[in-house]
Amino acid sequence: MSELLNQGLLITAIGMGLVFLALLLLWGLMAFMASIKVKEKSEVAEVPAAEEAVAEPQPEANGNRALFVRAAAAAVATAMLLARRSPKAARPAGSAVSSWQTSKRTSQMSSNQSITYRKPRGSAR
Amino acid sequence: MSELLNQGLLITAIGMGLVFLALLLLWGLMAFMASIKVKEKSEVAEVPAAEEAVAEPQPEANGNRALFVRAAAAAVATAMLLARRSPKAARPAGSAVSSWQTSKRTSQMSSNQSITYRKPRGSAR
Amino acid sequence: MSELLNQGLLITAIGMGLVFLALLLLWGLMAFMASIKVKEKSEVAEVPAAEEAVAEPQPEANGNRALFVRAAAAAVATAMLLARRSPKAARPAGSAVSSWQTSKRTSQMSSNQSITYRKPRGSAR
Amino acid sequence: MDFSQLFIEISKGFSTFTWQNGVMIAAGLVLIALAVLKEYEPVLLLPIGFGAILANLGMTTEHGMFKALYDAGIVTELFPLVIFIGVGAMIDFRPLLAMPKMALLGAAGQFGIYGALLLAILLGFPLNQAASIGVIGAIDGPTAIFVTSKLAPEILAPVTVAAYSYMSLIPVIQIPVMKLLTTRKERLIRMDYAAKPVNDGVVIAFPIVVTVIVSLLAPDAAPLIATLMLGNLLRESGVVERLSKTAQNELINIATLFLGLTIGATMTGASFLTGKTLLILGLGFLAFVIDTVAGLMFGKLMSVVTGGKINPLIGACGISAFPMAGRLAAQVAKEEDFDNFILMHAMGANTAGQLGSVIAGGLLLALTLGMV
Amino acid sequence: MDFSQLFIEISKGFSTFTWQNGVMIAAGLVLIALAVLKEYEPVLLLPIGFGAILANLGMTTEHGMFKALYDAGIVTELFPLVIFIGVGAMIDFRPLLAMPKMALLGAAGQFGIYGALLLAILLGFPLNQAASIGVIGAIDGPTAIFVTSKLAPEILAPVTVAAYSYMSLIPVIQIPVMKLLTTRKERLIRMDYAAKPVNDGVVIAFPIVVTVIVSLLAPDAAPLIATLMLGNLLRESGVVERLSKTAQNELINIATLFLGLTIGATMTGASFLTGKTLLILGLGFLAFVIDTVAGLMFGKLMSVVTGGKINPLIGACGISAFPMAGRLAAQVAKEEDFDNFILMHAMGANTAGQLGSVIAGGLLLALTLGMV
Amino acid sequence: MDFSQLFIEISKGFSTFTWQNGVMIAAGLVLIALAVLKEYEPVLLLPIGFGAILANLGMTTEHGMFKALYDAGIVTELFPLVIFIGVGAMIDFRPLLAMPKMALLGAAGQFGIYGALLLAILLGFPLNQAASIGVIGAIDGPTAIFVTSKLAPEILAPVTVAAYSYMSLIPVIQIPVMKLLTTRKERLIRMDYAAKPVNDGVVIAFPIVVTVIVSLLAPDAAPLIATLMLGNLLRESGVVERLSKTAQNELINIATLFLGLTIGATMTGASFLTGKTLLILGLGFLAFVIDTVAGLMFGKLMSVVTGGKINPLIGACGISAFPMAGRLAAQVAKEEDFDNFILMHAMGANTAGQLGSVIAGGLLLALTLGMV
Ligand code: NA
Ligand code: NA
Ligand code: NA
Repeated sequence: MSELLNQGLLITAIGMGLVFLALLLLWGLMAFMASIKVKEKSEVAEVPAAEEAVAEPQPEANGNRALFVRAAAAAVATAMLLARRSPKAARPAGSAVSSWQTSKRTSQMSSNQSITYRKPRGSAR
Repeated sequence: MSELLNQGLLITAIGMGLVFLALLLLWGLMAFMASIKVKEKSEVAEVPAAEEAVAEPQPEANGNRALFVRAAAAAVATAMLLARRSPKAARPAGSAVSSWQTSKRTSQMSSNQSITYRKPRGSAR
Repeated sequence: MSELLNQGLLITAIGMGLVFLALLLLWGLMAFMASIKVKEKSEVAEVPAAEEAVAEPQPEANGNRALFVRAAAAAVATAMLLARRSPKAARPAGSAVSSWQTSKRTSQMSSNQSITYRKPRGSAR
Repeated sequence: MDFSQLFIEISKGFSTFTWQNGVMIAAGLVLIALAVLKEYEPVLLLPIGFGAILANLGMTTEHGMFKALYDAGIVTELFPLVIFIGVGAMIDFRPLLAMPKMALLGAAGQFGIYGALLLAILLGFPLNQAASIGVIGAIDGPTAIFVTSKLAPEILAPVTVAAYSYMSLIPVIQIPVMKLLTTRKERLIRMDYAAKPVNDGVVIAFPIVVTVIVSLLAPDAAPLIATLMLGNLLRESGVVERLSKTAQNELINIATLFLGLTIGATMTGASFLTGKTLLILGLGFLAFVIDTVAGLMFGKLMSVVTGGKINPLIGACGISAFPMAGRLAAQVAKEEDFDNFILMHAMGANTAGQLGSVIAGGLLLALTLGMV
Repeated sequence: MDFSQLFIEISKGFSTFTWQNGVMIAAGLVLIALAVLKEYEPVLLLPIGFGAILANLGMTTEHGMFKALYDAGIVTELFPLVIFIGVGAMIDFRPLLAMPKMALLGAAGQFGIYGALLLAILLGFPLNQAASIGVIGAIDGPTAIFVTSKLAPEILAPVTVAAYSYMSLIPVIQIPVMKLLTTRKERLIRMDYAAKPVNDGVVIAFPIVVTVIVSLLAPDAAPLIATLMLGNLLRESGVVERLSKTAQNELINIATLFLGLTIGATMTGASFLTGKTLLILGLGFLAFVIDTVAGLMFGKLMSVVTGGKINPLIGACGISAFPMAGRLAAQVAKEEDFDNFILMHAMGANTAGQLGSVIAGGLLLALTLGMV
Repeated sequence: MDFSQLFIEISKGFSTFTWQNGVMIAAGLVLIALAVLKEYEPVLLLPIGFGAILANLGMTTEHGMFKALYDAGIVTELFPLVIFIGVGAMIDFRPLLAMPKMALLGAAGQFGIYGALLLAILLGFPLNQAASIGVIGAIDGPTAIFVTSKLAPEILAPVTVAAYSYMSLIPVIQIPVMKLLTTRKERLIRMDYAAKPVNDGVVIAFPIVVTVIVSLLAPDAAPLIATLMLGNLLRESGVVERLSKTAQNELINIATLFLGLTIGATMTGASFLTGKTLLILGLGFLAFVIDTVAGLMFGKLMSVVTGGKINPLIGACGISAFPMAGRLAAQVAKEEDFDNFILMHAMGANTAGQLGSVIAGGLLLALTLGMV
């Protein structure tokens, strides 16, 4: 028993020591990696454009035809946006954790869906 | 042969007897279970709301802007409904058997798609 | 070595000979099969109808209600078309090779997406 | 260098080809034609037909890809059971729960099993094979495969082919029998559907309770009923939508494709083209007919007992063949009277037939194992 | 004809049923109820519960379908590892990369492993079993299964059940401990989130670098960290969207369903209902508590060291249990002050906990193998 | 307690690491970089590269997860064959059926196989290995894996890596050769596309007929051609949409991911870093070049014979490498003359090349087995 307990204590000491060591190493590594400068990319331009198309409708539409065209455009843009979003809607719960940059603003909105004693359906693990 | 036939008749007697017994048991069980009272739930409220949005457009729209807003709303609502329905559309044939409560009304509608010598494509088994 | 080389040359001669023979056979077979007359089918009627619904809107719409109805119709038709297309959008790259009949017209359009040193994401093999 | 050896190697495709292979390839083409032109159960007939062609071009279950699939999915029973998970996730037991007396029809539709078994014994088949031939009368693919692979794997190919082929021909087989055995007056009987909503909790509890009861009554049916009910639980629980969808789509598709191919690949000319196979196909056909006749007769009996409140046509749905048999009975009733809507009752009887088939298959397995 | 033989065969479902089977079926029903009614980790608890019911109706892992699944997925380690590919494809390491110091919390949350190990030794468990009990404190299903199936497969069932059950009860376990060990003032601490965008190249390189480093440091953890990071690489590389989606959906769903069923099927009454199992469940609970306490204490330490810039609540996320623990800490902070948004920091600590758990599990495996 | 034993166990990650492992990890990184940065065949290069890294961190195909995958998917041939089902479901043979003479180009593109084989013999490789090296010239992953795993599994890793790496580098390899061997005048040749619609029945019958003919001519190619044509039949039959979709998505994705990882995991430093591997990589490169040259030359021949009605560029598509080679030739023609649209002809030749590669691979296998 005491032999076994000694072994246990040894494993504990070495095990926890190495875990802290490994994560310290990861800290250093990540600090180094994160210090690498971010290159700006401009790939995000397309979707906002489509959203503008939805938001666009101004009241001062002069004439029926113009009005109609706008309505159709808005409808199509909306449908396309939805079509584009639908695959993401199928994405599982765990992956929703990505748009961090919105931080505080999200805070207000997400407060509706309380999560304390409940997690979203079907999250797998 | 006659020994074998006797065995076969015995299997038949016992086999059919037990099958009837088992399904009688299930009958009793289901009768008991089905007698349990149904609790009403109000989860179904959301979709009809969206459908209302589609059905809403009234002719007495006063003014272009209001008209436009309605058109856009209807379009978006429709698109959302479709988006919501599309996963169900992907659902296989066998599972379409659930909205029983519509009974007679469905009868008229489903009569178009004759099924006698043909079953829907891709039903698996 | 020279024994092995002889074997290699023999394999080469027989192998290439049989490959050409097999593909000549396939040529003949395909030429025969392709000569079978095409029966006309009229299954393709539905989609163009929906597309017409989209293209329909004429400027001389008389009255707000008619206008609205048209806008809604167009929106719904568009959304339905998109919904119908969305599964095809999910189809992998390799299968895009089918609408050959559009030939030259496609040529102009597809020229934007240069493919020389790059293939579409996620094509599997 | 050995030219003759080389020539043998190159020409082995032709030299090992027999007329039996040719016949079986033709049979495979017929199955594919039924699948493509008639759309009879294409997801199964097409892979079976293609597998049969391949088996007779040398790709048997004795080596290579099909041996791997046979060992992985048939020997382990995984293919039929995984298919059952998917089927269970597609079944709605609410119509049956709303009309529990339909359960009896699910028992009546199993007489064909024993009719075929007895006939097979009379024709000289040993008991294990006779029982396997009988299970064609369960009119349920996974049940037939499961039972036959345990009792008489040597006739797995003809039994499975009979089961799936006749299942795909259900309309051709059942409609004449229906019209022959029922009067127009009987077919016109309307049935009330007391739109009694079923408690959601009951719908969730049902698959669990059925699993426990059936597994105790017929332990040999446990894997079949367990997988069927597991699928149904995934569906009805409402909390594991992603598992339910996977069971209804990817899992069942993959298992169906590979099952069909592998079953087809067991149909080599040498083993399949025997008088025995013809007898099995014939007995299987009789099993289907007996099932339908017994179901209809029981339907007529219930009609009489209830004072004409039951349309005997729904008796024909008790044979299983879910969901085709249910739709078919409703269609025949509608042809007689456009406003006669008995689909719900028919599906209730049909799901009962599904349960009855699994139970009967398990009991048959137990009884036969207890005899031999 | 031997009637008694026949009777034995037919009634074997009842004759072999023991009270232990009854108790385990009840336990299975409890797991299913937790899954359906409380929605605690339903994708796992429901299959485990159903598997437990089946095991006690005769469908054990010793024959048939569950033996096939056990051999194919547990013995080969494929089920937990495939699940890890999917989990990896769902993890976003950006919050951790933006706040690297959170990594330390992922180490602090592993004390429960060794606490439980030492207690298990004191209670008389041999070293290999004690280590397997300790790994419940990794609070990560695949890690627990991987380590236990190598060290002490004989207690795989209780260890896995403890790991997943307590993981599903995380809110019930952690919230009281959080409120007990932190002051209201501490819970009100706000944290700045320097919205430092992380280079895309770094995000892609991260999983590869972590794989190499961790595999060198703890080679026994290599399969776990490799699959987790493979999934993450599929996700972040951006060029294999179809593989990433398959990993997050079909692959993980199939593996999860079969893993749950198979683990459940190991829970036979005879093997599960022992005093040992109760001890394991109790020690597992303690492991969870010790993890949380240690994490919170380390969070308080970091709070002091940084002069109050760290909210100690995020210490509780270092235990792993991704992503529930992270959401929970954020929720508790928000309950105290509606405007206190610490979710990003919590998820950073939570992903660090995930890494820490895998590393700790691998080291535990190596150390135990080096001892025995 | 044995500290030294413990230290050995903990530090084994470093102590067993060799410089060869380092080199191979670097090679794996290069493959991943090609996949991520250049998007060269990322669905294969990324898993292969990651597998190579893992193999050199201890996760070889000799134990654990990768042994399980190797046994389940490579030894049984299931991975390449399942991939072929998916590829077949993505192929449209209509362009080829509309222009049957393109079939010949699919034969001409196979000369590289025999060129590489003869060179390998001259360099001292035994016949089975020389044939396996030759099959790199089939320029088709599943064919290369299938043939090599039967003839010379000991060089499966370099052969597969060569096949997939060069396939991903097709543009880099082919464009210079195309420009070198064709004149601008030749590249400007326009081809009429007689928009002859192909009968749907023919399109459905085609895969079946090809399966039968090729299986008789080259029985060793049967599994390859059968799975490719099965996928095509699923696609064209129109009645099994759900099977076709599953083949094109989940099935091929899962098989591709696991195939790539497993092939990568065979690339251990000790076995891969040999002079032989360098020779194999070099011979494989030559095979690609010879294929392209032979294809172009045959294209020029056809151009002359038809009186300038054939653009020789499409000869380069006969090498297989479906569908990249087809797109590439069309692109080169378009670069010369923006209005020159030869994509349909190129894809016709490319699908013929796919057929030719499978047939040539099967014949090579048969001939080599007949010799040794
Ligand atoms: Na039946
Ligand atoms: Na942990
Ligand atoms: Na080739």
